[in-house]
Amino acid sequence: MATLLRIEDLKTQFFTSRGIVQAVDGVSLHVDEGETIGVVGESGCGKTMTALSVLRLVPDPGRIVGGHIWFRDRDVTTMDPDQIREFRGNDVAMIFQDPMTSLNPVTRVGIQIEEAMTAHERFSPKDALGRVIPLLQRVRIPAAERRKEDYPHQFSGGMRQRAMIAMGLANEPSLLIADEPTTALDVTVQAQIITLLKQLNRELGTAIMLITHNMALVASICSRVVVMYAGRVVEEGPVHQIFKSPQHPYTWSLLRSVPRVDEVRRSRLVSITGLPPDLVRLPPGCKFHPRCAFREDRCSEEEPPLGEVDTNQVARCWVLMRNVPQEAARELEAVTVPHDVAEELKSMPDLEEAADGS
Amino acid sequence: MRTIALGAFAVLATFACGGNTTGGSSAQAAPADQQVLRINDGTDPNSLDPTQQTYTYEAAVGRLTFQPLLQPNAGLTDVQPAAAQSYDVSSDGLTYTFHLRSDAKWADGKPVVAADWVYGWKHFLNPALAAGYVDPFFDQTIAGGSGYSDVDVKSASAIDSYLNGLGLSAPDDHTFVVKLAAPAGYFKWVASLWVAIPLRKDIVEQAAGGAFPSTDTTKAEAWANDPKTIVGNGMFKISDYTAKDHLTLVPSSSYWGGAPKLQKIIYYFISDGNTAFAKYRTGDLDMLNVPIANVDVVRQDPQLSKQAKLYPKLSTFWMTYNAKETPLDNADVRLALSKSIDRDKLTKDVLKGTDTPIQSFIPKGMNGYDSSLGDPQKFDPAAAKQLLQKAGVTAADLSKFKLLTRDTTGNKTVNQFISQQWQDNLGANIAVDVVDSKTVTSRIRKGQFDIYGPDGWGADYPDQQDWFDIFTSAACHSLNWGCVNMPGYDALVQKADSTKSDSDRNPLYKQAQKQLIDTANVGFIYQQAEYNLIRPYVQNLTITGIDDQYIPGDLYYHDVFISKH
Amino acid sequence: MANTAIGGRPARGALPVRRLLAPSSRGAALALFVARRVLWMVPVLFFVILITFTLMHLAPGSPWDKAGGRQLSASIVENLNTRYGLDKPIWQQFLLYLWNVTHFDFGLSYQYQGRTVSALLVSAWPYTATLGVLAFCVIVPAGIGLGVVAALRQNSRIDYIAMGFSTFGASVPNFVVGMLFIIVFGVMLYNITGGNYSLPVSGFGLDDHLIMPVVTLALLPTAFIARLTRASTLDILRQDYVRTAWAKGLSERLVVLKHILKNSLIPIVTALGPTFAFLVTGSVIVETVFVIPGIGRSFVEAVTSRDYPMILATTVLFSVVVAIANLVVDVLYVFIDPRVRLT
Amino acid sequence: MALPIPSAPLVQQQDWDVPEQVGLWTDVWRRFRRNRLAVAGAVIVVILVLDAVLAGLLVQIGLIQDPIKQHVELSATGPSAAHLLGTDELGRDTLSRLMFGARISLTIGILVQGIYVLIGGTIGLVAGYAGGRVDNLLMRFTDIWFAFPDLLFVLVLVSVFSPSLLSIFVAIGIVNWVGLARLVRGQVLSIKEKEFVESARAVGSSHFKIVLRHLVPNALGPIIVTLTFGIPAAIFLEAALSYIGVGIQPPTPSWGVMIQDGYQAIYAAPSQVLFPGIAIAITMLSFSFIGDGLRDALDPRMRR
Repeated sequence: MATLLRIEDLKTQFFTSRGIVQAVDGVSLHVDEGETIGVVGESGCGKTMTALSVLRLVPDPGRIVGGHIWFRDRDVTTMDPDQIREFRGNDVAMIFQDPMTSLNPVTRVGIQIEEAMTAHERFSPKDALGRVIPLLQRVRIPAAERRKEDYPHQFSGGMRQRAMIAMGLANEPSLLIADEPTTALDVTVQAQIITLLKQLNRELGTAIMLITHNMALVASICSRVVVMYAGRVVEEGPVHQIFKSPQHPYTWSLLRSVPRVDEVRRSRLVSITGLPPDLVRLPPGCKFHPRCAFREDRCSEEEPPLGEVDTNQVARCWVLMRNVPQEAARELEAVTVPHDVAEELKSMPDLEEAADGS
Repeated sequence: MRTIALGAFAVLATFACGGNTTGGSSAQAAPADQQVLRINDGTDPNSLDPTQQTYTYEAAVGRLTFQPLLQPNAGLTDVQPAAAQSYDVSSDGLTYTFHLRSDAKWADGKPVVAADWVYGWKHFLNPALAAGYVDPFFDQTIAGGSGYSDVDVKSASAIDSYLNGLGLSAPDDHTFVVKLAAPAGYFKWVASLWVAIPLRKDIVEQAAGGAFPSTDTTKAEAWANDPKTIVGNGMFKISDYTAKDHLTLVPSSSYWGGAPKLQKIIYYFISDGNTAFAKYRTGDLDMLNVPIANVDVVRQDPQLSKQAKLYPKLSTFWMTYNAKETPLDNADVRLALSKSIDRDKLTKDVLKGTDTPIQSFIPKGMNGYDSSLGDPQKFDPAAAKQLLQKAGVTAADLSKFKLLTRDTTGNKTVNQFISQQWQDNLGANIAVDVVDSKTVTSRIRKGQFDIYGPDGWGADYPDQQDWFDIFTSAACHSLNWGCVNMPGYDALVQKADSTKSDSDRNPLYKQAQKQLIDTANVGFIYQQAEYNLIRPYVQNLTITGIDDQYIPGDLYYHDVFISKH
Repeated sequence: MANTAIGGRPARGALPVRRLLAPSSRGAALALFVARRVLWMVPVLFFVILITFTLMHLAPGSPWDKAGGRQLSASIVENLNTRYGLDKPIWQQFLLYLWNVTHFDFGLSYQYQGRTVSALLVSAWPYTATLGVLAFCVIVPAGIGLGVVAALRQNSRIDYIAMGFSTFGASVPNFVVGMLFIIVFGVMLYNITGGNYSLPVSGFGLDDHLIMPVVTLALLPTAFIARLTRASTLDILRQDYVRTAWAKGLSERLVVLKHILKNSLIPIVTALGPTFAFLVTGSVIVETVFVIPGIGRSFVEAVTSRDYPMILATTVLFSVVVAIANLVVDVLYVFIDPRVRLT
Repeated sequence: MALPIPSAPLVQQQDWDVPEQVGLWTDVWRRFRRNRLAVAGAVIVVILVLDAVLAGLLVQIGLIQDPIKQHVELSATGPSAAHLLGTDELGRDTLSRLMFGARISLTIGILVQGIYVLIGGTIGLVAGYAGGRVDNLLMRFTDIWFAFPDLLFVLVLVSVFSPSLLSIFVAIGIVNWVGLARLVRGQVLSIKEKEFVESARAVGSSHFKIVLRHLVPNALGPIIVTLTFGIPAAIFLEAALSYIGVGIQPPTPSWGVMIQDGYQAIYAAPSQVLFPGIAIAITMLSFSFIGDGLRDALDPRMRR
């Protein structure tokens, strides 16, 4: 498949009074047409900032200082304001984490969706008006023609997220970036949103970049996963390969910290000690070494490159998990995510019409 | 806000200090459309009916639209005929017969008859209207007038019987006779006041919508609310009036003395001194009274200084001491206070040389002025301290007093200087107490003050009688705010008032003035003068010491004209 | 109401019911709310009159005390009191006044004999209103415009200029600002142009007479509205839905107008209400410095000269104007922010 | 090869390792301290207050001249060697009057805002938060005070008590809180509907806590602007009242009175009007910097 989006050595920094925050420190990744990839990592690892850089929405005092973002054959970083305006919401759309605050509280939902279309000349105002209701119905919002007159505060959390998705899909973008779309929602609604995204990917062929810290979510929807830490990619590869044999200790620890409800095993969940590093004063060498249980001296001196560790799988680590003896790994025993569970999640049946609007 | 002659007291038309005339009649007149005189009158008149006007800025309008029987001559030594061709006084001095001009006409062309004068004076003397200037000039002089204040203003019959009882009559169309209750040598000046004017019965009643009972004052004044019904016997008539903005006067074609040369006089009502100054400097005003703070600016400006002139006024300012507050009842203490004010410094520096020091009562340039009397209050701090010791009064005793000050910038500046003088020269800390103007008046009427000032006076008419009645005990709490006990003063003034010939009256007045000064009834400080800017092209302006502060020469506009420029 | 379901299939089970009640019910609620608020003006005015009446008669000094010189004799004062009904007991005067006010008779002015207060105010108000409305038309665009730009370009040169201007506007009283304008655009301009042109320094006219007074009147409120808009806009700029708006690819104009401004309007509109009321009832300072024959001066003149009917009339007038202004603001709240319910 | 598993604790914390957690107020103070403008504002205010307090001392040690000593021959002059900032209409030194003027103007300008917040703030908060009949009653009460004849009230106040700073306080404070009340109410009305308030209410936190923790910070921006504009307004109100003899009595200086007196000689010495204006501008600017710094520091979103 052709590559839709290619990010090359992207650097995005924040110039604060405390010093320069290297939020995105040389990130490279790509998304193919129709593909669904997951970008995971703890909060503050730069995944959201990478996504925002794609749409050039980096808030003050941040700025993109290096690297390129190729969308098909155009470089987003060199686009002038009009090109960027045309690009946003049209070629690439983005939906955000907190549905409660992401919709304009004083304007009707229908109008907020309609204006996404009229902003780009693709639809005449009359057509735009006509598409609002089908869009709402597509995202499973009942009684669409009545609800489009409502204000955001008259919608529930899940309903607002669906409205956001409808807004994102208004111009049938090639890529939809979803920044933690389900974090603020309760579990049952989460499943509906994920199913919805999967259907849209299948029916419209819209590529999805799912940004999350929830590994289970990635397992259930994504074909490829990119693990980020301290503003850089530390491991990337096909989902089942990464889940079966994670090579970077950070990826490995992440997978060990995913609780399994259905399996009763007495085992200690592995929680990674400490917190993500301060992006102003980054440690030398591998940025994960202070929290890495398997580090060697070299790790604290020199930062490892992103090397090939398996077919289509790369990792940024001197040691790599396969070189770590089993018993060492077992000592930090954790529940593995059996491969079958991952499959089971993937094949979750389409939920029929969501019964109520909650 | 505009200060009326700094001392915030009414400067009324009064006596001469030698008129002088600007320019010469030889200059060539500018074309007719340029014969416009633009003046800042400062504040709107409260009413366009002259009988209800009490301040000079109001009279500046009244005088031009309505002409009294007589008016002061240019030299202000005597009266001269105005609406009356001549007048004669009966041997017992009780009957004044005014011979009206046969060719005198109203602005609408109708002839002025004696009955109009009777109607005008009766309108003025109607107790229900409560005109400000009736008492004491008219009700205390005209026969049958003294009952003015006892009339029940709710009953029309009581008012009518009072008005009909007045000694006013019109034997024929051109003779207007006024009978007095007692001889009054100064009545000729009373008859020259702008309030004593004729009125048209038909116009007043037509504006009121038909005859009305004399108790209905609203109807009585209805005619005064619309410039169109202001039909006077004066040189000018009002062409348009916008409240708080401007009033325009145009010549009355039917005036007996021929239409005046000026085609238009515009009175602007600018109360902010700085704005008026700017308006003059942008060529929109033809004359201006320069506020104290801008005097130096004018003096240092090459063009402006040439157009500025100082006109002394016949007004004296003083500090009033409340005799009810011991030890201010002691003459020595009052003298000490009066002698410790450096008048030269005050007039030269604070008042920028626009006023002249004075230690006596009657202003310079008026009959009765005598600077030699002023020695007792001369500036002499050492003597002042001795006087205090003699009176056994310490500076601390005086420090409990306050200097009551009206809330205008001029008053505050002068009083802070005087308070500093008393501090420097006597060690007495008499604090300046600035109070809202109305409250000041209500306090001084009730005697609730220690020292009040700067207080002052400009006579209503150029006769010493009007100056000395201020300090009689009868006037206590009304003009004589200090109520200083002056044994023999009342009798002296009473005697002087009733004698007819000047040669007999002057020595009596001089003795009264000496008593005032020696016992420091009040502390005289300065005689006022006005620093005015007048355009060079304003010709034939006759300026006297009695003109309004903002409008020099407003008595004789008939011959004024604008020359080519 | 836009037609429903062009082509799209109606959601099963939901009848294409027009929302009968919603728009009109809100209209009806609005009318009821306004009616109730107008009725509430009666008690408000009653108390305003009561307070003013009491304070007026407690204040020292009588209307007949003259600022200086010869005072009116006791008899004349007595006559005047009878003429204007001041000889009656206070409570009777109060009831009489209430009776007259309900019949729109505001009585005779003491200061300008024989002229009714309402005639004086009605003839002078157009001048003040013209000035006030023009100033308001300067304040709203300039204030809000400056505020939004300063917020969007925070800590940039334009922000500091706006901050400097608004501080100057507030720290120099308007009689000084007015006079500085007169000196510069009046006297100096006159001298520079050799006497041919200068902005008129005084008087009213529907021409260049208006420039200086309107700018002087508008300076302080514009500064205040600019800073208010900036503060309120800064709060909104940080909201997530503004980022969503950018993410949709809307133009800056649309994002600013529909998403940023609409949410930051509440404090601005709240301040604009009373500002309009003060502007329309005149500024004593601007009308004194620029000699505008409006009612601005009547407010202060009435009190300093104890012109009782004028004091009451001006106070009642302002009370009504500000009550209406605040009513309009409360109604606007509902249109600006749907979450705010009409109380 | 088998790696020795470090059973010992991990590498001890390096400073670059992990940002430490801080309490709310320490964080507010820390972020406030980093805001250069806000700190500059605070420093200026301290200087002004010190000047106001020590002005008397400065005269004694001769650093500045006596503010009420008249040199009438030098009336209304611009800056000169003898008088750095010139003299007023009675020749008194403007610099020392400016420093003494701070006493009245700062006290009035700033403390009056306290009264506004106390009366206006509370009424606005209660009206906005409670809504319904309470809001209506409070707002009608405010409408009455909008048209309150403050000039008359002051004249009566002074005829009963002698003119003093206190009468000015009461006169200004008692009337001008209405603007703030309306503003706070407007803010609270629109903010109380916001989700986080509902969630707080759902959790059952007391009304008082909700108001304090949620409503106030979010309404802070416009309130701070209103208060900073209230400072010069109060200073000029004091001057207007002093002009009609209701405030401070001459020769005590205050910035507003200096501007008013200076206005008369604006042609002769315009500097006499501008210097107090600059002093007021500096005061207002420093308080708006402090205000902005406070708002940013308190803003929950900005806190990491």
